[in-house]
Amino acid sequence: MAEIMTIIGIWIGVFLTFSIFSFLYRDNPFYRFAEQVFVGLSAAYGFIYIIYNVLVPNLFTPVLSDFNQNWLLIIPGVLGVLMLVRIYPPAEWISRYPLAVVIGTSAGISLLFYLKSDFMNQIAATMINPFETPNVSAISGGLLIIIGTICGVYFFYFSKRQEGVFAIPSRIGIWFLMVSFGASFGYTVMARISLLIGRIEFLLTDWLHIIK
Amino acid sequence: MRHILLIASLMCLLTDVIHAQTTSFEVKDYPWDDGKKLILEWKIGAGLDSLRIQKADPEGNFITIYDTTESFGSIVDDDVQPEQEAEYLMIAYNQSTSDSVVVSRGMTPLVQWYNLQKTPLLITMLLLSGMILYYIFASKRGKEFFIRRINALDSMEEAIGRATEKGKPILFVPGIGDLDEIQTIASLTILSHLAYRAAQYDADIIVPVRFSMVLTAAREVVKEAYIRAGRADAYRSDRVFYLTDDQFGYVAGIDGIMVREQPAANFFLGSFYAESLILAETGFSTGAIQTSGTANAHQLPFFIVACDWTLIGEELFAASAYLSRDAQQLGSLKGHDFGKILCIALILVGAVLEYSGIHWLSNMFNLG
Amino acid sequence: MSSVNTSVRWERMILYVILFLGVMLPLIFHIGWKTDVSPHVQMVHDLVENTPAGSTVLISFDYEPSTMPELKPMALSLVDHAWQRGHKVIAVALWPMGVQMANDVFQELTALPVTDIAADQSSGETKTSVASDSTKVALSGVENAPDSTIARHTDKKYGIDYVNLGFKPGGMVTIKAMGRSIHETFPADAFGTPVGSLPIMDDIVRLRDLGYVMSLSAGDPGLKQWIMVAHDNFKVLVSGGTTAVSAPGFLPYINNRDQLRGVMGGLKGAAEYEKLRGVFGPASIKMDSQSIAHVIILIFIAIGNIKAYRRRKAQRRKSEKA
Amino acid sequence: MKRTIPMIITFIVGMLVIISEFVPHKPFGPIAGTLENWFLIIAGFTIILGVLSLIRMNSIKIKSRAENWQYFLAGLISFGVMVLVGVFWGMQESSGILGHGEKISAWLGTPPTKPFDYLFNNLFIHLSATMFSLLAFYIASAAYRAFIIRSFESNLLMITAVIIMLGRTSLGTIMTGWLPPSLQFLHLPRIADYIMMYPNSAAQRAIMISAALGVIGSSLRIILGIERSYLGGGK
Repeated sequence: MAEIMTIIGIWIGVFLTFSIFSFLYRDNPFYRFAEQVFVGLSAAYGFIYIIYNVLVPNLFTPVLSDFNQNWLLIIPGVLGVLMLVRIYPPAEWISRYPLAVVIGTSAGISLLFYLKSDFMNQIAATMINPFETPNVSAISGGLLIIIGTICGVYFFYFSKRQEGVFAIPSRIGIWFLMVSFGASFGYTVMARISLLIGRIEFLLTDWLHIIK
Repeated sequence: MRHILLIASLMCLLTDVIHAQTTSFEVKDYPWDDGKKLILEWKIGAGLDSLRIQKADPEGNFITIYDTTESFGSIVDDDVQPEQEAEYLMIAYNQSTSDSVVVSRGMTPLVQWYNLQKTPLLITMLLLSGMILYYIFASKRGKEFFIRRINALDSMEEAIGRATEKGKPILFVPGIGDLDEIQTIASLTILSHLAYRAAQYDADIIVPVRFSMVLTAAREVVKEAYIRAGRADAYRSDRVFYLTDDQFGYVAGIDGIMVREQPAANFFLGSFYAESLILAETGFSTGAIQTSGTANAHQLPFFIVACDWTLIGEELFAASAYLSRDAQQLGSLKGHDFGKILCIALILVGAVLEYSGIHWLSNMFNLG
Repeated sequence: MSSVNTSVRWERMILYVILFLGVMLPLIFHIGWKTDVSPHVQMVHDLVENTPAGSTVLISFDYEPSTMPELKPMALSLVDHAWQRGHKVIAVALWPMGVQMANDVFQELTALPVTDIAADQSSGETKTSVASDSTKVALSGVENAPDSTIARHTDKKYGIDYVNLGFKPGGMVTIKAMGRSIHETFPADAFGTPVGSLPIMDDIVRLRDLGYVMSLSAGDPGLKQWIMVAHDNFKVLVSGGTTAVSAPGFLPYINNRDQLRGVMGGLKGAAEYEKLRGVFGPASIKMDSQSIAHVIILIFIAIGNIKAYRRRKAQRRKSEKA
Repeated sequence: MKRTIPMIITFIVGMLVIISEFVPHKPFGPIAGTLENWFLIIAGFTIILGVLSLIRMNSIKIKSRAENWQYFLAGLISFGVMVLVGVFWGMQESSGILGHGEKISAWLGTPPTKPFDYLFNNLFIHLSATMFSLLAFYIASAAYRAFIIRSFESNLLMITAVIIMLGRTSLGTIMTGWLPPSLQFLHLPRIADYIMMYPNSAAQRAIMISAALGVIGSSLRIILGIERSYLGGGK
């Protein structure tokens, strides 16, 4: 029986694969079916996953097994339940309390982390001496990094009309951005093709057994 | 045999006494830290040439953490637990004669009220926050700040207008980040503005979300916008709905909405990843006016290629100030601009200092 | 902008079909083009190569089935290389499905079915493992299968040489907690065995005790969070692999602060790593399809430009006549 | 009460997180960690809201026999089945309320596969991977449509993309591999690496730095209660 179920599983997989691919042609009943099944399954997956992997180990198990050590966890538990009172519209506003805790935490953490990692560390990483090495490409590269970063940051300067002389660094900044976007695009082509390779591999290997 | 051992140990003891007079080992608390560091200082006495420092692991076994032949010096052990005693053994010995002195020391690292090492971070934070607050209050007092044109934002109103004319809905996707992502919150702020306009024009706005917490916040935002526009009656909570936590399940669902409901204007604003191009291409094929924006740099090319308008990086955060012309937000934006000038100045000064062989500035900013 | 009309749609369909065939055919008929190794992949390789034997290292499986084609070859190479160098491997996941991704890789390298990894645990606890002994025997016989190009490590024992600690949500928050204590963050492994009973975890208290951290990352949370917390806060060497799409975004982190010690980007990165190790593995095979697909896209860009040029010319002529 | 207290909570919580960064002493030091853990638990509960919203949306469509209602029924059934098998027999190594379901697992595959994992492996994975792989086609059609020689800026984007596409596969090696050592800098993979390493890094860094300022400003406004649209209206 197990082998049959495995084979059935592969055929279901193939059917769903082609159903999704059919969207490339146009919207059609197969895609609609696959789409709704996908939404349903993934919502269920997330739900079950959170229960088994977040709520049980992080809340229920510690509180039930050792209450004295973990009684503080009652607070987020209560806040979590308060989140659910939204189901009853007149009490909707109560959910703002847990929301406030969540957003306050996020804001504090984000402020510090972005300040450290994306602001200070990136500035420090740009404080370089391009002439450290005799290598021409490294020197030109180092200069490009400094010029590109400065002009790029200047492009995002909002409170000044970027005209005349002030438009020049902004313009150079755009050039750098465009080169970077082109680079990301070109680079991404690779990744996207590999995804397709993965799908075709499934069809050729598991379904048709053409390749090993 | 026993006699030999006895004599040997007596000799050891004797040499110990001699060397110990000059050999020293001290463990000190690292000042102004979070209790995760201790300073170990040593001095090797005459007749000894090597030193080994051992530290007790949780089971009490001593493990060598440092070996040297320097006669004096100090190291920082940054591998200790706050307020838990750390025990050390210093073994000073002579490589050729095997004479040795063993000193044992213990110390409990103290947790102070201020972490001195984080001072550069604190200064930068206070400076930036201070300037942002200064401009916010200046703006509140009536000082006006200029803000340059952001084309993508000017076109938003037009897009809503078009949707209203055609009698088709507006699709707003607040990204795939949860509420702990500031981009998501920035997106919801823009949603507040768009929903207000949609309510005024009586256009239908659809907001599918990926996370339940975003659902909660998005409903608050849209509802409040409708109330503000005096159209509380027109608010429909089922137009702001949850699809699924799964990235591609969410995308499949939105694709379905785009081809079936045929929204005339699509807004993809927030934190986006691989799905950016799926959304933008599908939206393009339905002929909608598309406005996108994200601070995730590597997704920007796809939005730029496939959408009509794109908010690049910080423009997403500037959007709410730009749209609302709210004095406080404009002030805040001016504060960010101060940060940019600061950044440019620092990079220039830093690069010049590096060129001159002075490294303290870049070291100060290096928190990594 | 109007709805895409029929002729444009047919054009697209032709492009899609050609692309599909262009990717499929090289998978069946290998070509064997060669690859250059980029310095960033070399850095990753050197990190593994130069970490002393006996170190314990962490690999974070921050991806899911959708990005498997790109990231799994990297995972195979990394674990294989680490084991070959005598490292012990701890797997964690910041993505829910990363747990299965890790099991998948261990299973393939040890030639053990996934459920037997649990049964194989040295802890000896009674577990309701659903594996049967017969499958274990049957599958462990396939070691050194002739078609495989990556070594089989049938000697590696769960709990001693490797462990799968499973998934914890929270991303940055979780990593931060691991910086304080891995044991507290992951009280049990993915199979519910208390972490304290696994020998591999004996010397490992927190991130600082690891030789390096690798993240195989398909987005957030992933490599970026590992850099921000594990490196920036806890000074652990961080490296890893990402989908080709996010790789450029990580280059700024490869700087003189050593925030990131090299990165493998996509299939190419994986193929380069295989080349460095002298292995003709899954990534190298797929690189040919990749190259053909690129040629197809480039040809289409050229056709698109020729068409646009003709159209413009025609318009100009029209306006001249008018 | 409805809005002021949440704002005060946000302020206090945000400030505590920031203070705990600089003040390692108790009680501040561990506060950030505690709050971070709380976030997970609150978010965990909230998923119920999402699930209810999904069920409600689909039920409305089915009840009112809206267009395409059959598909929403299929979605609802998929959801229900997956949740039920997950609750009954658990997933992977977690046991459900009926235990591990050894029999049904052995029936479904070798090695034994739980019903939840069976659905995951045979339906979910394929749906997810195929949806993602659509990007291969979309990226090709987007390039075909948009990479047209136009303005200087758009040409920059296109040329860089083409160079990288060539340089990042075996093609670049083949096309320029024959170059003599003196012209090695024109080797396509090298040019690609150079672009990735320098101009690309610079631009990415610029975006990161300025976006970080945006995040810092927004966070600050949120903590200080200036930015509060997420809290909705009311006093």
